[in-house]
Amino acid sequence: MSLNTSDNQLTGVALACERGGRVLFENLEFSLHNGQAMIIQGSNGVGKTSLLRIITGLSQSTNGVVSWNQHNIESIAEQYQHELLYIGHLAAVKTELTVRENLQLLMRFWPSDTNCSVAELAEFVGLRQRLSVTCARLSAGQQRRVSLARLFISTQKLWILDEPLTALDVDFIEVIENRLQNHLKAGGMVILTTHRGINLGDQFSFELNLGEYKPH
Amino acid sequence: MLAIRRRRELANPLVFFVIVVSLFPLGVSPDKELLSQMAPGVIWVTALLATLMSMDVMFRSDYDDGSLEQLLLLPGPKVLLIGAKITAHWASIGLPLVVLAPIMSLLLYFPTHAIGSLVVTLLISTPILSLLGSVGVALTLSLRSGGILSSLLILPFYIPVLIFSTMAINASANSLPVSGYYALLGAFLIISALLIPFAVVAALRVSYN
Amino acid sequence: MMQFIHKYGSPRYYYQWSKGWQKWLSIITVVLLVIGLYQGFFVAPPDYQQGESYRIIFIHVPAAWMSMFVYMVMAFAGIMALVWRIKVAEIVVGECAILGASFTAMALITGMLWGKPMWGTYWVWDARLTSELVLLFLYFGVIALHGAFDDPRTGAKAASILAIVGVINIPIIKYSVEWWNTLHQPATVAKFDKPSMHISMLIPLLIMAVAFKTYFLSLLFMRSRSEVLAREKNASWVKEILKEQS
Amino acid sequence: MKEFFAMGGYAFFVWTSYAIVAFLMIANVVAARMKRKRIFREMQELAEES
Repeated sequence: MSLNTSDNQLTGVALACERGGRVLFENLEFSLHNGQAMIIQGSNGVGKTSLLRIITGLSQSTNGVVSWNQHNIESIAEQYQHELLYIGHLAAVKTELTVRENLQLLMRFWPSDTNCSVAELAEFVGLRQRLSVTCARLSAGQQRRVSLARLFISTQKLWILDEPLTALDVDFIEVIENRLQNHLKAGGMVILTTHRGINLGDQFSFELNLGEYKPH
Repeated sequence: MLAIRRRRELANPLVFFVIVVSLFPLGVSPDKELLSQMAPGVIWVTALLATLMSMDVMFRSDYDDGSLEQLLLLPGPKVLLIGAKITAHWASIGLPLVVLAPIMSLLLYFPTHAIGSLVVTLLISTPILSLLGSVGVALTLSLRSGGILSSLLILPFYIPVLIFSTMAINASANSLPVSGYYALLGAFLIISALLIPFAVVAALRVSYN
Repeated sequence: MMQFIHKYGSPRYYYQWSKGWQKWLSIITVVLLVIGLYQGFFVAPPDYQQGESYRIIFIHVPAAWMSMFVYMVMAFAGIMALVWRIKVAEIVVGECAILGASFTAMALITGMLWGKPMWGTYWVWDARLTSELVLLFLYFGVIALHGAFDDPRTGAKAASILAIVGVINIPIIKYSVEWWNTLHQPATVAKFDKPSMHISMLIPLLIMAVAFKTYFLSLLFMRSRSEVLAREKNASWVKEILKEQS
Repeated sequence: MKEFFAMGGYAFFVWTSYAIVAFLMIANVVAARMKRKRIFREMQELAEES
C-alpha cells in the first residue's frame, strides 16, 4: 500500500467539549505525526466518542481548534475529508443489501486503489463464501468485518476508529492489528479508542488519557 | 446516483391515502353534489398528509445504521447525494400517489375533465413536498419524538403548494386558464430544488452535533 | 468588519454594552407609550364609519408589523449564528422566537376583537388574519424545535436553520394567502383595510409602532443578558459578576 | 369622562383588546425578570457547590 508520506501533522489545541451543560473535557492538547498512533483511554462516558467526532469535524467543539497541517479543519473540510477514514460505533452497513453490494458501495464512494476486486476484498475479511448473503443475516461481528473491509483498500492517511475491535473474534483481531501496523509503517496515522489492549508496537503508539483533562 | 432501491415494500403511505380518502364520503355525506365540490381539497390534503407521514423513512434507516454519518464525511459534493436521496424518496412515495390519486378521485365524483390538472399539480408538487419535508426530518432526526415535531415544522410551508394546486384544479374544473398556476408551482419547485439540499446538509450536520 | 462582529458578539462584551442600552430603551418605551396612547385616545377624532372601535388599530397594526419584523431579526440572527458562529446570536434566535410569538398572538387577538364590531364575527378568513395565523404556526415550530434539543447550543442552531428556511417562505405564503383570499372573497364582506388615515390618526399609530420596537429591543436585551449568564456559567467573568451581586 | 369609557358603545372590544395586550407585554417583562432571578439563584447554588 503506497502512501505519499509527505509529512502531515494533526494537532488539537485547547479543545473543550460540553454536552448538555456538562463540560466533558477542557484545554486538551494533542499532536500526531506520520506513522504515529494515538490510543484514547478513559472510562465510559468520559467523552471518548465526542472527542473522535470533534476530530473528524462531525461535531463542533465548545472551543479550541483541530488543525491538519496547520489549517483549521473547518476551512479545508473537503481536502481533510479526502484524507480521513472514520469508522464509528455503527457498522454503517446497509442490512437490506448483500455483502457484495455493500463492498461495491464502499469501493465506489471512498478514495481507494481500484485494482482490488470485490472477491479479493471479501477474502481479506474472510467473507469470501458469503458474498451474496444479505447483511441482515450476518452476525454483528461479520457486519463489523464488512465495515472494516475499507481498511484494506483505503488510500486515506488518517484513520479514526471508534472501538474497532468490538465483536470481533480473536484471529480476526490479529489481522486488523497487523493491518494497522502496515498502515503506520507506510506513514499513515491512526487514532482509535478501545477497551481491550491493542498492541501496535510501542515505538508507534502513545496513549492519551481523557481523565487528565476533566474540568477541575 | 445513489438511489438505493428500498427492498422493503412501501405500501403504508398508499394504504393510508386510500383509507383516508374513502373516509370522507362515510364521514361527511355520500351525496354527489357536495362530494364533487369537496373532492380536490380532500384528495390534495390526504396526499399531502400521506407524504408527510412517510418522510421519516427517508433518513431514519440510514441514521440508525450509521451510513448517514459516512455520507456527511464524503469528500465529494454532499448536496448531490442528498438530492439523490430525496428523489429516491419521491420516486418511492410521490409517484405512486400521483398514479393512485386519479383512481381514488372517482370515488368522490371528481369532475372528470379536471382530473388532468389534478395529475399535473400532483406531479409538480409532490417533489416540493418531499423536498420541504426532508428539511423537517433532517432537523428532528436526533430527537426521540422527532416525527410529530417535523410535521409541525413543515406543515406551514406546505400551505402555498396546497393553495396553488387546489386553485389550479378548481380553475380547470370550470375550464379557466390554468397555465399561471402551473408556472407558479414550477417556479416554487425549481427554487426549492436548488436551495433546500443545502439546508438539509446543514440540518444533518446540526443533528449530528 | 469581522473583528467588529466578534468583539461585540462575544458574550462577555455583549453583557456590558447591552446593560446601558436596555436601561435607555425601556425609558424611551414608557415615554413613547404614554404619548402614543394619549394621542390615540384623546387627540384622534372618532372614525366617521367605525366610530370608536377603530382605536384598536393603535395596537393591532403595530403588533402585526412587529410580528413580521421580529421574524426578520430572528432570521438575521440565525444567519449570524450559523455562518459566523456567534454565540450571542444563537441566544437572540431563541429569545426572538418567544417575543415574536407573543406579538403575533397580540395581533391575532386584537384582530379578532376588532373584527367583531366590524363584521359581527370574531374570525373571518381574511388574507391578513390568515397569514398572521400561519406566522404563529411558524413561530411555534421554531420554539418547539429550539426546546426539543437537550443541548441548548444545538437547539439554537437547528432553530436558526428553520428560521432561515422560514424567512424565504414567508413572502410565498403571504402571496399565496392573498391570492387565495381574493379568489374566495365573497363580495359582501367589507374590505378589511385601514380606514383612510387622517394625519391625527397616523401620528399615534407611528408613535405606537416605534414604542413597540423599543419595547421589543429592551426586552430582548433583558432576556438575552440573563441567558448569556446561564450559558457562560463556567466562564470566569461570570463568577466575578456573581460575587459582586451577592 | 363617562363617555370616554363607553367608547361609543364598543367599550367591551376596545378595552379588552388593550387589556390583553397590556397583560401580554407586562407578562413578558415579568417573565424576563423572574428568569434573571432564577438564573442568579442557580448560579449561587453552583458557586457554593464548587
